Amino acid sequence: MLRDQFPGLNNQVHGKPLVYLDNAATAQRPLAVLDAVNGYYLHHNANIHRGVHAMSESATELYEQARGSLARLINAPSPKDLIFVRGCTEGVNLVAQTFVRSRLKAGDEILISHLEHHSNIVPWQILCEQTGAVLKVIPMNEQGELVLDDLDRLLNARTKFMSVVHISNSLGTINPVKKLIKAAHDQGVPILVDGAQAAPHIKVDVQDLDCDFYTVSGHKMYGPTGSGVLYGKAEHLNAMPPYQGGGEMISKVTFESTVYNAVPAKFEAGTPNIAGGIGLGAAAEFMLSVGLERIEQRDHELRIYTEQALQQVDGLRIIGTAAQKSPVFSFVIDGVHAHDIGTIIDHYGVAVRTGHHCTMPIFQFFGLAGSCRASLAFYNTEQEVDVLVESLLKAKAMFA
Amino acid sequence: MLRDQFPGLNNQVHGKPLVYLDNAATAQRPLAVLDAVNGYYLHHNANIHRGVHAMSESATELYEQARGSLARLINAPSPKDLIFVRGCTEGVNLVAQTFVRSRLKAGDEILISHLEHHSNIVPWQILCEQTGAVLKVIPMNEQGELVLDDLDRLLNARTKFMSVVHISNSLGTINPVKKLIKAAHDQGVPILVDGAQAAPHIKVDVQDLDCDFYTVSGHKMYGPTGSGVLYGKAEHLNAMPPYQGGGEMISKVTFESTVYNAVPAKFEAGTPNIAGGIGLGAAAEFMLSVGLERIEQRDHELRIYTEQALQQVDGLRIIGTAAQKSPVFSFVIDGVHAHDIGTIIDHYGVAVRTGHHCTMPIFQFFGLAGSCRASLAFYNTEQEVDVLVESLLKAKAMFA
Amino acid sequence: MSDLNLLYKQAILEHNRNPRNFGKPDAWTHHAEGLNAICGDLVEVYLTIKDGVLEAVHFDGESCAIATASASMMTEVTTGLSVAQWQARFAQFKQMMDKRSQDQTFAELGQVSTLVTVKKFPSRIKSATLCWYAVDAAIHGRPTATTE
Amino acid sequence: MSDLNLLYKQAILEHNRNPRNFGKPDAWTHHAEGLNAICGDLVEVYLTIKDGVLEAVHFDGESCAIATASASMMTEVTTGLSVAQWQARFAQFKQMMDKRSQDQTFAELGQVSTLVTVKKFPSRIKSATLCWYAVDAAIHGRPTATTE
Ligand SMILES: Cc1ncc(COP(=O)(O)O)c(C=O)c1O
Ligand SMILES: Cc1ncc(COP(=O)(O)O)c(C=O)c1O
Repeated sequence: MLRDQFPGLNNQVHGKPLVYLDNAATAQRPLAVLDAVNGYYLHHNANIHRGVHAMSESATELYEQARGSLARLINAPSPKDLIFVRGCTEGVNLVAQTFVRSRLKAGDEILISHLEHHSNIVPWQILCEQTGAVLKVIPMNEQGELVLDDLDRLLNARTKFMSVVHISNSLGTINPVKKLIKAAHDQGVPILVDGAQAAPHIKVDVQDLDCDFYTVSGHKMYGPTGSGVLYGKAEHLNAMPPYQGGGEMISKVTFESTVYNAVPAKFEAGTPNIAGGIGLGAAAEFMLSVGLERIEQRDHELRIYTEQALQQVDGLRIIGTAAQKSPVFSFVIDGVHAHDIGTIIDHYGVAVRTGHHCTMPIFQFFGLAGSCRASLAFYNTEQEVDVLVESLLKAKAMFA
Repeated sequence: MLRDQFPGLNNQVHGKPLVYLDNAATAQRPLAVLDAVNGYYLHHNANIHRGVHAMSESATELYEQARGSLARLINAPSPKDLIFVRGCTEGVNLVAQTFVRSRLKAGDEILISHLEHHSNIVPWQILCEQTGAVLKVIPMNEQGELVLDDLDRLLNARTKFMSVVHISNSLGTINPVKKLIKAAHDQGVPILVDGAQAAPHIKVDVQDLDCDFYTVSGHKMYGPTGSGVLYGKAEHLNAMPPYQGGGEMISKVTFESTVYNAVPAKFEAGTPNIAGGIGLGAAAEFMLSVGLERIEQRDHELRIYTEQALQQVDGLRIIGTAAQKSPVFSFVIDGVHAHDIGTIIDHYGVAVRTGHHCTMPIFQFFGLAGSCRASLAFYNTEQEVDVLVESLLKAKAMFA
Repeated sequence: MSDLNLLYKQAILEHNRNPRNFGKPDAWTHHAEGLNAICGDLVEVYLTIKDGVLEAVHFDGESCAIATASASMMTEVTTGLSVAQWQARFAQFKQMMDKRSQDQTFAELGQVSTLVTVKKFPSRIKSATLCWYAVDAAIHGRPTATTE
Repeated sequence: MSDLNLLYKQAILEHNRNPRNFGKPDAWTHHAEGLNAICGDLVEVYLTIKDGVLEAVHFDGESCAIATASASMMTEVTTGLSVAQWQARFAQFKQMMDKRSQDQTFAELGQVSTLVTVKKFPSRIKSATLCWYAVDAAIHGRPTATTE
């Protein structure tokens, strides 16, 4: 069974079987990923790129194969279009500082959406502070869907860049990114898509989307922590200055001047997270072998089941009811604060997240300080959803 | 035996037992480190900081304990003075962009040394390009030691920052950093020390050194890839703006303005390399349990032995003959290019590095394109050094 | 689930249901907000300090039962104290809630002492301490306190 | 060590010992350097192109036996070719050295074909191809070629 591939799911918490519903924060990893990480440390433990000895060669090969696996997963034209990063946060910061910064003057605009994770807000705020540019926001409605009526006005001659989340980590909303990308391009505006929550759940095809940049976090797509990938169109990557300076990203250094290496090395200064990259490649291969259709199908089943199951809890209100939605459920319960719910159901083995989920503006919109969030992955089961519901009923009873 | 703790050393290469002498590129990791990484993935697989559930709590605790272990290893006043980074390269870039950049105007100077790794050159070149500042270099002599005669002139009123390597990765030279730090401070100049090669080999005490910043790479000190630590004096860290923007580094976000979190969170945007940080903590604990005195003693024995053993190879010239030296041996052999040596001895199981070792200016000084480098760690043996020497004799014979 | 009952004792549930000195008063001299980013707790405190005495201590905001009960108990124990006395109580409270300390309580803290059991739930300690840090911020003229 | 002997064949060792067309000529029309950052190989090529013909091809630099022998062989095979012919040889050479291709050789490449065995040593392929990329850079007026 697929679930057996994930040893982390076998844990007990407070003497109860773990019910892991915090997948949007970080996923569990399959054995294939752990084996790849350990395989590197045990049998190919060497630095990459710069070695002539056998282990350095095989480590380099594994690392570059991993890049290839990720390119296949998101259908990038070439593995060279992928830069290994620590995660989505670094991906966004890299694009902000190396691609966007030099294009901005005071008064220019950057367009994001109300559904963004802090990782796709703060780097732009920092950039605005550095350049005098202005941050604009596509609004959202009570369902947690973007309102595109004003898009024509928001995307204007001052707009120099756009960055939107593919799937909201807080509400599960699946944004119409293809449409947004087209709208941006119609105005000549390049666009980054934050795929942190999309890559683990749906088929991503960067060529079909035609986005300029796409970024994913390894730890959310069943890969190691500290791994991730930024895809960029080759024309952009070739033209961009480097992000960090250091070894591996240069081809010649003198104290007077330095010649940078070709893409993607130009953006991978220093020794990378080699084990992380190799593990992430294994995660991509794992997902391809499970099949994205199967993952999407299972997500759909779990979403429907959970939506109905949660209705058994009186006074529970789901925040985020978009028509297109991933199996992520943010909710509040009358009379019981999210934080208390989290603590109580943890005692029944149920792991959920509470708070603002790094999306404070979403909760400001709803007039809430935060929510309880149950986020599912394809390895979750209907039985686990039942345990969630039971534990919520117990939390309610405690506060009755 | 200590050596048994390092499973990577048991490999065979081309049918020969591995002789791993590429430790300056990356070290082997002890079982304790692999166990810590796997332990996280198997039993504490959750995101940190933001969770109320049990696994998130224990993951957070392990991560913060690791920070504590590293603080103990380098004797930092508080774990809060340590920022987790990907490695030394990121550490230097972070300091350049957040601490130094805003202090520079055109014509100001940054002082480094001729012994620097590209990671401690290129970030400063990029910064000079961004600000119009000028890079100055402490020269070195034929032994590969820094020449400090002109230090008074080099450290002047225009000098706004200094950054020097503690131990050279190419030549093994141990720099008199305490003296350099004092000289910098006498001029009111803050100073960063690149400890990539020092942390794995010698006792580092940042309080005794009194440096402003100190950075280490996890993968070189027997820890996981993609891990590392930047130490900074609290007064600096508190005053510096953040590096990357994202989750976890903020305490409040609205679209209008954002309040940053306290140090060290302010500098750790996004989901960090959790497994890497925990593994690095285990590496620090491992080193403390072996004992730095024992490591230093073993280094010394191996250095003396290797120095003598290499004299058996006619025409071999050691590059870098500093009085204070780590067991790192860069050498060239008459009539055999380093790259060919590397390939040939690899066939006898011996892993060394060839080329410029990310220190092109050092080899420009010596009029060489590169060298062969054997870099030892405390777990290497005299027998392994003998295999190196035999294999070098065979390489010579092949080209005779 | 006896552990849970230790956390959600009757006293805490009762204060949570009927928080004392809750709501924004008409006037105050000092104000600060306390934020716990981890869980979305928000506590606002409003002080009336006259001649160095905390004549009134009110709070509101949206927070969990622990934070609400703690704030409610805190207002009861600290109203009428001099600023210096308040500092002394705060020191005692911090000592009591320190993870590394023994389960020591202080008579001066009155019912606040019942919060000592929160230490069994490390992730909830910050909920309990939030309002105290907010008052400290207000007294010192800082607009915001965040729990570290 | 038969593998090693495949790499360091007599032909290669001989060209390494006595490289042809080695040394900076007095005059040239095109020049570029080839850098292999991985191993510190540096090859400089000097071309004299007249009326679209490579009348002279020289090289120097400090490089390993594979890079030196490859450059030496390359100068022998390419001197006298038209630029168009050179491009065709370069294409064949790239095909021959492509890791993914079969061990196919081309008669037109003459002794250069003996380099096909370098493919058994993936980390050394770049040594063998360096000089060809440098000539390509020189022809196109680029100062530097780096092997990817
Ligand atoms: C002296 C020195 N500084 C900096 C670095 C860069 O370290 P990393 O590649 O881990 O970022 C290295 C490693 O090669 C080094 O040896
Ligand atoms: C939608 C979204 N974007 C960005 C991020 C940031 O990813 P990371 O923390 O891996 O850098 C996250 C993760 O929390 C996310 O859910």
